[in-house]
This record gives sequence, structure tokens and C-alpha cells, in this order.
Amino acid sequence: EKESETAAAEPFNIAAFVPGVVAGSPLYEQLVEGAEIAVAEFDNATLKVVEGGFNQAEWEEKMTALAAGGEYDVIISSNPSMPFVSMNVAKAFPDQKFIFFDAYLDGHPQFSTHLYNQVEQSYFLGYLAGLVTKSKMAGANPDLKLGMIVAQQYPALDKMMRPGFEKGAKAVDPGITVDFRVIGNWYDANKAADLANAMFDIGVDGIITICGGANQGVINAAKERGKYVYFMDSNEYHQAPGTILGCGVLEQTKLVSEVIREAILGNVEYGKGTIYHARDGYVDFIDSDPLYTDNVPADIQAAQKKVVDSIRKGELILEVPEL
Amino acid sequence: MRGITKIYRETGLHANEDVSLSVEEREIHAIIGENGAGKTTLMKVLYGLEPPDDGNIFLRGKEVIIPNPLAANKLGIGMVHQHFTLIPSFTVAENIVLGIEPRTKGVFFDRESAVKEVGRVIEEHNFHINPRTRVSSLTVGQMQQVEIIKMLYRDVDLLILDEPTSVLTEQEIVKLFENLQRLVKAGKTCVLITHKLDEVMQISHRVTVMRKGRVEAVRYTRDVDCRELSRLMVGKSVLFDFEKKEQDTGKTVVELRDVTLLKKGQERPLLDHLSLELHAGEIVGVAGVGGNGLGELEDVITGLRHIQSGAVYHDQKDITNIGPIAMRENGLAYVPADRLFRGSSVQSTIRENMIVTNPRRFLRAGVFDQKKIQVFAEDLAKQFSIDGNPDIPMGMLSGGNIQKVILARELANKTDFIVFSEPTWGLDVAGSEFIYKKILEIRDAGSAVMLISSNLDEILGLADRLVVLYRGKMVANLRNRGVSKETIGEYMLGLKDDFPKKKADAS
Amino acid sequence: MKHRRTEFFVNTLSLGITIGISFLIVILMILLMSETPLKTMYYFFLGPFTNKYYFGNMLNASIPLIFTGLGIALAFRSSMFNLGGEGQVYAGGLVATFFLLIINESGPAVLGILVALISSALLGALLAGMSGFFRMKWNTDELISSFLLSSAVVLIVNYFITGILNDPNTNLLTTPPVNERFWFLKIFLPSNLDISILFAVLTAVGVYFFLFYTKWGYEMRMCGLNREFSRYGGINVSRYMVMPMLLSGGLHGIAGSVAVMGTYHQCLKGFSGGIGWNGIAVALIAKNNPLAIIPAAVFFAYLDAGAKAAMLHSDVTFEIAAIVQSVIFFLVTARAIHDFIRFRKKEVQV
Amino acid sequence: MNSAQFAFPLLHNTIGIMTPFLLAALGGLFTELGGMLNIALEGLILIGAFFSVVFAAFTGSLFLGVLLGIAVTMIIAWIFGAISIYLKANVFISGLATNLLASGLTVVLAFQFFGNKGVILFQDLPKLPKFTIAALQRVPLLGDIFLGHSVFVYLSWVAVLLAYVVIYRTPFGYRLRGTGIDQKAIRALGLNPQRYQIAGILISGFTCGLAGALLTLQLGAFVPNISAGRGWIALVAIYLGNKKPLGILIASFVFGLAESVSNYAQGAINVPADFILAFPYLITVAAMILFSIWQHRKSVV
Ligand SMILES: Nc1ncnc2c1ncn2[C@@H]1O[C@H](COP(=O)(O)OP(=O)(O)OP(=O)(O)O)[C@@H](O)[C@H]1O
Ligand SMILES: Nc1ncnc2c1ncn2[C@@H]1O[C@H](COP(=O)(O)OP(=O)(O)OP(=O)(O)O)[C@@H](O)[C@H]1O
Ligand SMILES: [Mg+2]
Ligand SMILES: [Mg+2]
Repeated sequence: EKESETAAAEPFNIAAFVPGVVAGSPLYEQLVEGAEIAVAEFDNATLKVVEGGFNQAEWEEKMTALAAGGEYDVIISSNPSMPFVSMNVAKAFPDQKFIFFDAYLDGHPQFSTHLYNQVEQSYFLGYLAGLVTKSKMAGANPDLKLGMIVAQQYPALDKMMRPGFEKGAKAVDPGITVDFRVIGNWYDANKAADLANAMFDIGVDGIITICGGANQGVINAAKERGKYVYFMDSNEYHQAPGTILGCGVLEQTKLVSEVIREAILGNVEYGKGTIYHARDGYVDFIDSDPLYTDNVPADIQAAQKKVVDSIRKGELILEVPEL
Repeated sequence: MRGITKIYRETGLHANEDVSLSVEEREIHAIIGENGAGKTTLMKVLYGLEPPDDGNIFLRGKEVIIPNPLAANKLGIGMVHQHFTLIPSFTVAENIVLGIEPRTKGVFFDRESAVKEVGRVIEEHNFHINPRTRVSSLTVGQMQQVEIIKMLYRDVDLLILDEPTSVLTEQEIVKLFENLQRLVKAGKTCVLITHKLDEVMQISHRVTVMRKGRVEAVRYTRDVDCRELSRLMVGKSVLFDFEKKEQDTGKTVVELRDVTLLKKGQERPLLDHLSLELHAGEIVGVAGVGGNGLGELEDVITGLRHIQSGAVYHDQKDITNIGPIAMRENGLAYVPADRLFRGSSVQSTIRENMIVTNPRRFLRAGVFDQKKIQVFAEDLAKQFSIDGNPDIPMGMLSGGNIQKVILARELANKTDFIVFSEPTWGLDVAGSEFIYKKILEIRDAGSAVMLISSNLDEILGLADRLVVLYRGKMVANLRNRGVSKETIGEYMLGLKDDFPKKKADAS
Repeated sequence: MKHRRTEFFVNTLSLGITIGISFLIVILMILLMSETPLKTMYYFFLGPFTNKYYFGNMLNASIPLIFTGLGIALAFRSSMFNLGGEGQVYAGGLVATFFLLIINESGPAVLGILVALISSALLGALLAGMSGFFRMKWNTDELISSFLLSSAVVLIVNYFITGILNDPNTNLLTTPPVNERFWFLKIFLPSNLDISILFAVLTAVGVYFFLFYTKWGYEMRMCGLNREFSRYGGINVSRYMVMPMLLSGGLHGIAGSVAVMGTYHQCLKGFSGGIGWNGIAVALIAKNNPLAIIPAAVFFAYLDAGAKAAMLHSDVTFEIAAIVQSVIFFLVTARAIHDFIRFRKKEVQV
Repeated sequence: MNSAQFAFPLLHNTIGIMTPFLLAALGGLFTELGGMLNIALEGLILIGAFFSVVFAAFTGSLFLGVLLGIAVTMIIAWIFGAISIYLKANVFISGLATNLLASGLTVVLAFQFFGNKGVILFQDLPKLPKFTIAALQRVPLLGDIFLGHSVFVYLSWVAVLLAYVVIYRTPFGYRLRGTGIDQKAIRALGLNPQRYQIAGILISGFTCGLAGALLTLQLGAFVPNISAGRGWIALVAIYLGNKKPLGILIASFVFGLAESVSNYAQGAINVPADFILAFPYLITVAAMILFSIWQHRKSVV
């Protein structure tokens, strides 16, 4: 209440540029949600959400259109590539400020960037998957094989998520291998299911799925075959209890709402990149959900908790490589 | 039919104007008239293919409305079109029953009873065709029989035949007429559209003459003669006589040596060890019953089709299988039988059609000189009295004018041998005469001419030498002196063969 | 002459009616879907003209469409179907980027640009030409083979962009940017519109000239209208199965390199998305007339720009553009409408 | 890993993968035989996919959902056909337009009704029934490869048989084929060729509706663009199958196998994924060329 009075004088307009579509992408949903929370606290703040579609070649132009109008005090977005997409836009409109989440670029005076330690996020899941594949759970088999299905390859995936997941699994047993497959797009859910089935056929019993709309295919296939799925970015246990065994999340809603609040108040420091870790509370593994506690055997839960806690406390440090 | 008027919407053309026609039971009624006189249109109205703009149709005294061919069939009216409407990949029986198929259990096509019923109709009317053969392997004459059987299968009483003889050979025509007469005896009625006056005289009981969309006259055939009919048709009397200069033949221009053309899956060669010479200043007329290699000879001598053995020479130079482009460079000019599809591009302008054989000569610095083309086109139009602005699409011209454009174009280049195939198909008397005059001019100018035709009058009238093909083999090669139609007929049917030994040699 | 004028009148009128109907459908859709229909309509129809940025970008978006439209029209004119535009544009963009990255600082800029244009044209021509060649040699349906080849090419280009040619300094899936020397001059700041629009217009004129004033163009058209006739007339029919595909592919390749040098300055993953497909629509709207392709491409870009503006400033989703475009395609080639007008005109005259 | 162990699941998956191609291609065959190019298969599948799942969720019945989904697909197919045939539009463009319409319409409607342009998840949709006979499950080959698929798979086999019978054994089939070969001949018989063409297009709408329903119902969700190029492959299958139902079955199998192999190969061989993804297309081109060489040889001496 107080805050809104202090800043009531001038309107503060925010545009959220979504490089893709909101629905089905947890991080984008959280971007919008977080921004909405912050904006709701101020009478003078407005939010416009623009979906940029899947063609990254069009992002720059759409971003430019947003900046060109000059109506927005800050443009926010979420995606590792956005600082690079916006470089020329920033040059053309030097007064425009940008805040990027899930992205990192230090030193650009118009940008404020906020990156999550996704090595930790995927490490959580890799470790759990490792424990499960060695366990006697109904869907687990003696093969030391896990899988990863992605829509396409991109730097954050290759540099953080894939190594993080593998590292986590190998921490359980160095003999575990991770089978890696690509769909080629973000929407062919049926192909995702086919790929998942092909993996199950060769002895994989748990898959981490990072393929947007096509995730649905992986979940479905796993459910049918009694295998397991590990999910990134949001709490999705309810989608398939007992199939989705673990969810590694980023507290994007929280971070976005906090950062936007500061932005509206004029306290954001541009020109800086920040990395957020599990120890800061922005990267986490969901182990409190009853759908987790009820479906994962107690011994595995215990082993998992040990590792998760040590990362949460900052005892086990997993560095983010240079992107 | 009374007071039929038909206007084609797209062109605003009055194809029929206040036309009345009455046909009596059990008669053969001929309709004649120049191209475009409206004969086909009138019959299409009767058959329910074109709605009339005015007028009524009466059948046995009762007025009827015929919305479509199916209704016409039900009323006992059947029509055999000028261009066949058969599906080549279906069998004879399948083609005949199409549209009123016998069924089993109400849903399935009953192939067995189709064959049986068609077989019964064939037998009943004394045709000789196997209902199980594919239409694609039939001769033109047989296809026409299939069309007629198709109508008989539909149990029609009135049979309309649109120019049935234009694609048939003498023998096939005889056969057709026998069939028609038998049908009439069996109680059917025939309407016969034709351009050939002798046929009218030979078979019809009555004749209606049409001109420019109107009925010019109706006569009993026994009361008129050819001369009067042709006067009625064109308004003036036309004489068929070819004023032909005697002329010595020159050197050999083109020679075919042992040419053999095969088709995969077919044992009998399409052209069988054919040897033939074309001399300068000579017209070689090639006759034959359809399906005996005339079309193939046309394709081979113009380079459109490759032969498997033998050779072709031009001025002693081997030009075997050099293809159509090189053939033209060797001095070929060619007026094809299929003038709409092969001979012209109907969507292109007349101008564009005129320059196809030698576009290079209109280039200046690699670019078309539009003025030069214009002058050329206008020039040809004048020389050949072609009606029509050179800028309109070729397809808008009448059949006769299209043929003139083709002829003009083919003669515009320097040529030393020219192939005509069915040059007067579907043309009226005046048009044919123009073409004949040109053919003789070309010969007199010293070119070698090959005239492939199923019209024996044309061949006997024009050719210096007569060649007859039978089953792809040459069975006659005679000087055209006092040869009778009957003799040629015997060769065409394979009753006579002047070269039987050659065949033995070959095998 | 009279004939031609009537045709022109009929064409224009029927196009007008088509567009009118389509716009009515758009208005209806906006009324149904938008809570602020007036605002949405304003941006949809006038958005592209509200500022220089939108207007320039609309024209810029038409540039690759002109090239691909011309490519399609050339092939269509000789009855060949090039359904592989997407892959040819993409591959053209990639190979141009590749050479520009290699050349980088060396030699004059014009030389680099020429190398880029030529290499993209050659690669595009090769890809489409293969389908033409298969057609000529074995009668393999070029429509299907070009589509399949293109689908494979898109994936292979993806590999190069995300693999060995990927820019390590960015998180974008793209090659590094090419040297600024090769960037086409912007002529309508702040928009992206660059000088290549002139190049596109010139190319359209050139293609028109080629088709109607040269022997090859003439022979190509004759083959397109009637192959049997052309063979009979002594035209090398086989050549005109391959040549139009080569030219078509070449123009598609150039569309790719022009987009790289003019707009993107690097080969971004997926930049060719839609350029190839929309070229087909543009060519068909223009009835394969090279000069009519210019307005057709601009019109196409206008619809896209309008939908984008409506999405940015109002509450409808961008995909309504797809619906509008589909309605326009449906109607634009509907010959019945055309005939109806012609018929009417005749009656009035009579 | 021994190869037999691999072969069974590989083939089992192939059968699943080929089903949408097969269904769409069989319907498209009827359009093709009527003498029209059906570019719209892709869009029709998408329409079928969207409406089937939405209606299934809405009515709570898979059967009703599929039925209504097919009905909508046939309506769109009818629009495509009517514009091509009665308004005499170029089928090529109207086909492209149908695809465009489908991709636009599904997203716009999704946005309008679900406020969402991404995945639309239908949680409590009934599961697609699978066909398993416990007694036969153990029979080698049969159990491993041919059983345990969703009902759509078996429907598609029935469709092959049905297509064969309709095309070669019914008056409708004869008239349809006749229309494709020579419209004038059909008209001269007093039949209306346009009716057969429309019927051919409606049939393609029917089977594309089925194919689409399979894609979303086995998933319990709609994802924009879920048809993912399957309609194009189906079109290829029609040509590759030499425009015959059995040929189409084989062609669909070939493509399904190529795709299945590429799915398995991604884990097994160390080649960039994009190349493996391109493999089915390249295989199909190769098959097409070989097929045309064979046809060419047959027609030339
Ligand atoms: N499809 C058509 N569209 C427009 N006009 C046509 C069409 N068909 C014919 N015409 C016009 O109708 C007129 C008569 O055509 P038709 O072919 O019947 O002539 P014709 O009497 O046979 O002439 P000819 O004796 O020279 O062959 C021609 O002048 C032609 O321009
Ligand atoms: N579908 C059509 N549209 C426009 N005009 C037509 C059409 N069919 C025929 N015509 C024109 O109507 C006139 C009469 O044509 P019709 O076919 O009845 O002549 P015909 O006497 O049968 O000539 P032919 O001896 O050449 O067969 C011709 O001028 C022709 O060009
Ligand atoms: Mg295991
Ligand atoms: Mg006639």
C-alpha cells in the first residue's frame, strides 16, 4: 500500500516478451505470473504480454517493434538467447531497459540479467534417477541406463542441463549411462513418445524430458510402460503421479516478482548479471509434495534428501560453466 | 425438335437458331453441314448435354424435357460422340455398364453379370468384341463399336452418331454401315452426322442440311445428288478435281531402311522392317487401317519416337534417332494429325504459335524483335487468309483456321521434306480444297511429301506413289496409276501382300 | 489490345472483390474475438502504416517473398512444381554466410557479396535442379521429390548452424554474424528495409523480360503450356524440365542470402520458415506474372504486418493472419468469381 | 544386444508410427483417383486432431469425440473441395490455404476457448483402448508385433481392405476412377463427375479426421502443429504406393520403418541427431527415385 503511494505519480509500463508461447512452458508461465504479482502491487504499473512464437528469426523484429513504440519502461523476457537477440534493439533504442531471466550477460548497460544454476537443477534429477534405476522399484530394471529427450540442442542445454543430469546420475554409480535423443521440434509429441518407447526398449527406465509441448508424449509413453519421468522447471507431479518421480524447479515466479518490484521502484542495477543457486533459494528440488513422498520409496527419499540438502546448504558446490 | 435455339453464353454465339428437325422411326437420317454449322450442338441439346435457350422436343408426339444424358437414355435416345468417351484402362464390359452397373447385394459391382449381359448384347447385334479386353488395346473402329454397344446396352431406340466415319477406314466404314442397317432392321432409328456426301447417298433415307445454325433444307436422299447437297451446304457448287501436273521425281531425300519399332510387352512390332524412299517432287501417300502403324510411322519419320533397329537417312546422311529438334534442322516440316494438342498450343497467341519452329530468326542481340514477329505473323495471315488477330489465343480460332496457321508456319521455313497426317480431318469442303492446293504446290516446288491419310479419295487424288501398311509392314508400294479403291482396300485388309518374302527373310 | 484491356479490368475487379470478401471475414472475426474490436481493426488494417518502422519492415518482409515468388512463377510457367523452397532458401542463407565468414576482412566488400549471392544461387539451383533432373531422367514427380529433399536439407542446415558453424559467443542458435562490410545499406531507418528491395524489383523486371523477350523464356513457356507441342516444334523439352528448376532454386537461394545480408546478418536457425511456402502463394496470387509478384508480395507482407501490429497493440492472437490469408487464397484463384464478372461485363456491353 | 530382441519392438513401433500416414493416405487416394491433388491432408489431420480431443473431453466419450472430430474435418474438407470444384479455384492453392486455415484456426480457437496457445492437456480423458488378446499375446511375432496397438491401428487395416473393395469392387469406385481418367466421359454418361470428386475429398476428410484423432487421443492433449508433417508424408505415400491401397500400405510401412529405425538409431550410432532426423526423408526420396526408375524401365524397351 505504502509503496504504491510513493510511486503513484508516473505510470510504469512493462512488456513481457515471451520467445515462444506461454502455455506449456513453465518458465514463461512463471515469468508472466511473477510479473503479474509485482504489477498488482502498484496502481501505476501495467503489463503487456507478447508471445513471439517459435521462430527465433522473428524475435528480434518483434522485440524491436516493442521497443520502437517507446511505451514501455522496461521489457522483460526469459530465455538464454534473449540478451543476444536484443543487442541490436538496444543499440537502436539506447533508452530502452531490459530485464532478462534465465539468461546471463554481464556488463551491458541496458540489460539486467538473471541466471539460474541449472547444473544443480538437473543434478538433483540425475541423482534421483540414478537411485531409482538401481532400485527395486516396479518400473526399474537392472540396466544402468537413463535417458534424456530434448526438442533441440542449445547452449544452456549442452552446457548445464545435460552435464548436470549426467553428473548426478554418475554420482550414484559411475557405470550409469545417459541415452540422449533429439526430436527436432517442440511440438511433435507423438514422435517424443516413439523416441521414449525406443529408449525403454533398450533398457532405459527413467527419462528427463526437456521438450516443451512434446513433453506430453514422453509422460504418456512412460505412464503406459510403467517407467519414470523426471521433469524440469515446475512442479508437475499431478500430471502423472507415480510416473513423474522428480521435479527440479526454478523459483522464477518468486525471482521475477522480486526483481520487477525493484524495477518499478527504480532499484534495479542495469549492466549486471547475477547467478542464482539452490543455496539462494531459487533453484530447488520438490521433495515436499505428497505425490513425491507417497510414490518414491523411503530409502531413496532419504538418500536423495542428503544430496539435495547438501546442495541447498552450499556444501556441495556445482559451478555454472561459462555460457 | 421444334424451334430449337441455343446460344453459347461464353461467346454469345448463336449455334442454333430456330432449328426444327423431325426424325421418323426406323429411318437413317443424315445431318450435314459445314464445320460450325451447329450439328453437334443440336444433337447435344437432344441428348441433354446442353440446355436449349428456346424450343421444345417431342418424342412420339409427347413433349419431353431432357435434363441430362441419363434421362435421354431412359427415353431411348443414345449418342455416340465424335470424340470417344471411353475409359482406356477399363475393360469393354466395364465401360459399357458404367453408370448403370449391375450389382450384387445392392452395393458391389457385379463384374460377372456385367460381362454376361454385355456379351449377350454383343451377340444379339452380331458384333465381335470380347467384353473382357481392355479398351486401350482396341482399334479405333472397335472403340466405336463399344460406344454403339454402350448405347444398345442402354436399350435406346434412337441412336445419334456424330461423324462416326471420320476416324474409320474404308473397311471399318463398310462394317459400321452394315451394323447400322442391321440395327434399323431390328427397329432402331439412326441420326448420322457426317461430312462425306457419298456416305449420305449410300446409307441415309433422308438428309437435313444445316448452315450457320439454321436448317437449310430437308430432302429424301433418293431425290438429291452429291452436287446439289454440296451446293446446299456451302451455297455454291464445289468440284472435287485435282489438277495435277505430271512431274519427274528427283533425288532421294529421305530413306527408311529396315525400320523396326517395338513396344514392350507386345510381340508384334509396331513397324516391321519398313523400307521406304521419299523423292523430291513426289507425294507418297500412305494408307492403312487404324492400328496398323500409320501413327507410328508419323512419329518415327518426324523423329518423335526412337526406333529399335534399322536406319533413317537424309541426303545419304544417317539421321537415325536424332530426335525432333535435329530432324527439323534437317529440313523437316510437319503437319500433324493431332492439330489441337500436338500442332498448337491453344492457350498461346497465334503469334507465339507461328514462331515455334524457328524462334531464333526473330532474335536481335539475343532478344525477340517484336516488330519482326508482328510483320511475320501478319504476312502469314494474309498469305493463308487466316481470320483473327495474331494476339488472340490460338484456341479461339476455328478448326480450319487452326490448320491454316499450322500449315503457314510449317511452310515458312526452308523445307525439303514435309509430312502431312490427316490434313483435312474435320475440315469442310472449302478448307480441304485449300489444303490440297497447298500440298500440290509444295510438291511442284520440289519437296518430298509424305501424306498419311485414312481418306482414300484424298490419297488417290493427290499421291504419286501409294504405300499401304498392314500390321506395321509394308504390303504395297505402287505408282498411282489406275489403282482402284478396291485394290487398296484389299492391301489394307492384308488380303494382298507384295512383299511376303521380306518377312521370311527377317525372321 | 481490346482483349487485353478487358482481361485486365476483369482481373482487377475480381481481385478487388476477393479482397473485399476476405476483409469482411476478418472484420467478422475481430468482432467475435476481440474485446476492443475498433482498436484491433485499426491496428490490423492501418497498423503497418502508423509508423516508419512498421511500414519499412513490411516492405522488408516482402523482399524474400518477391524472390521466392519469382522462383515459383518461373517453375510454374513451365509446368514444373518446386515445393522445396524452404530448404533452398535456408541452404542459400547458410552457404552465403559460410563464404562471408571465410572472406571476412579480405578483399573488397562487393566481391564478398557477389560470392555470397552466386554461391547461394548455385546451391539453391543444385537442390531444385536435382528434382528437375530426376523428373527428366526417370519421370520422378518433382513436386514430391523437391518437398522431401527440402525437408531433409532443412535438418542438415540445422546441423551446421547448431553444430560446426555455431557462434560460441551467443546463446542464440545461429552462426556468428558476418562482417559489417557485407550488410546491405538500410534505406528507411529505423526500419530494417534495405537496398535489396531495389535488387528484388530489378530481378522481377529481369524475369519478366526473360520470360517474354528471350528465346529461352519463350520456349520455357511453350513447354509449360503444352509439352507435346513443344517437342513437335523442335524445342528441347528435357532441358526445360531442368532449367526452370535450376532458375527457381537459384532465386530461392538468393532469397536466402539476401535475407542474411539485408536483415539477419547471420544465419539464424529457422530464419527461412515460411518464406518458401509463402512464395508459392505470392506467385499464384500474381498468376505467375513476374511484375504482379511485387504487389502480391507486398500485400502478403501487409497482412502479416497488420496481424503483428494487432497482436502487439490489441488482444487478438497473431494466427488470425493465417486465417485471413487462407481465405484470400481460397478466393483469389476461384475462377468462378472471375468468370462471373467477365460474363457480367459482356452482358453490360451487349 | 542381439538383433531379434531389437527387431520386434522396432517393428512394433513401426506399426504405430505408420498408422496416421496410412489412414491419411488412404483417404487421400480417393481424392487422387478422382483426379485432384490433395495438398490439404496435413491441415485436415490437424483439424481432426484438435476437434476430436476437444469433443472427446467435452462429451466425455472417445467415440463421440472421434465422430464429431471427423464431422468437423469433413466439413473443412468439403469447403476445400467446394472451393476447388464449384468455384474452380486452383486445387494447389486451395490445398495450401486449407493447411493455413487449419494451423490458424486451431490456435485461434484454442486461444479463444482455453486462453492458451500451447499444450492443452485433457486430464480425465478416457484412455484409448488397446487391442490385446491374452491367449495370443504369447504367440511369437503376432504377439510381439501385431498385437497391443490401439484400436486405430486395426481400424487402419480395415480401412485398407475397405478402400480396396470400394475402389475395385463397387460402382462408386469405377465411377470415381473414371472421373479421374476422363471427366468428359463420365459426364457423357449422364453422371456428375464433380459429385465423385467431392466424395473423394470427403473421404479424405474422414480418414484424416481419424488420423488426427489418433495423434491427440493417444496423448490426451493437443499441441499446436501436432500433425508435424504427417500429411505430407501421406501424400508421398500415395504416389510411392502407385495409387493403390496395398501399395500405400507398403509405402507407409517403409516410411514408418525408416522413422522407427531413426528413432532407435539415435541412441545406437554416433551421428548428429539432425542427420538421423533427415534419414526418413532421404530414404523416401531414394525409394521414390528407385520406384520411378523401375517404372521407367518398364515403360521403355
Ligand atoms: N471455345 C471457344 N471460345 C470462343 N470462341 C470459340 C470457341 N470455339 C469456337 N469459337 C469461335 O467460333 C467460331 C466458329 O468456330 P468453329 O470451329 O465451329 O468454326 P468452323 O465453322 O469449323 O470454321 P472452319 O471451317 O474454319 O473450321 C470461330 O470463329 C471461333 O473463333
Ligand atoms: N462449348 C462451346 N462454347 C462456345 N461455343 C461453342 C461451343 N461448342 C461449340 N461452339 C460453337 O458453336 C458453333 C456450332 O458448333 P457445333 O459443334 O455444333 O458445329 P458442328 O456443326 O458440329 O461442326 P463440326 O462439323 O466442326 O463438328 C461453332 O461455331 C462452335 O465454335
Ligand atoms: Mg535400471
Ligand atoms: Mg460437330
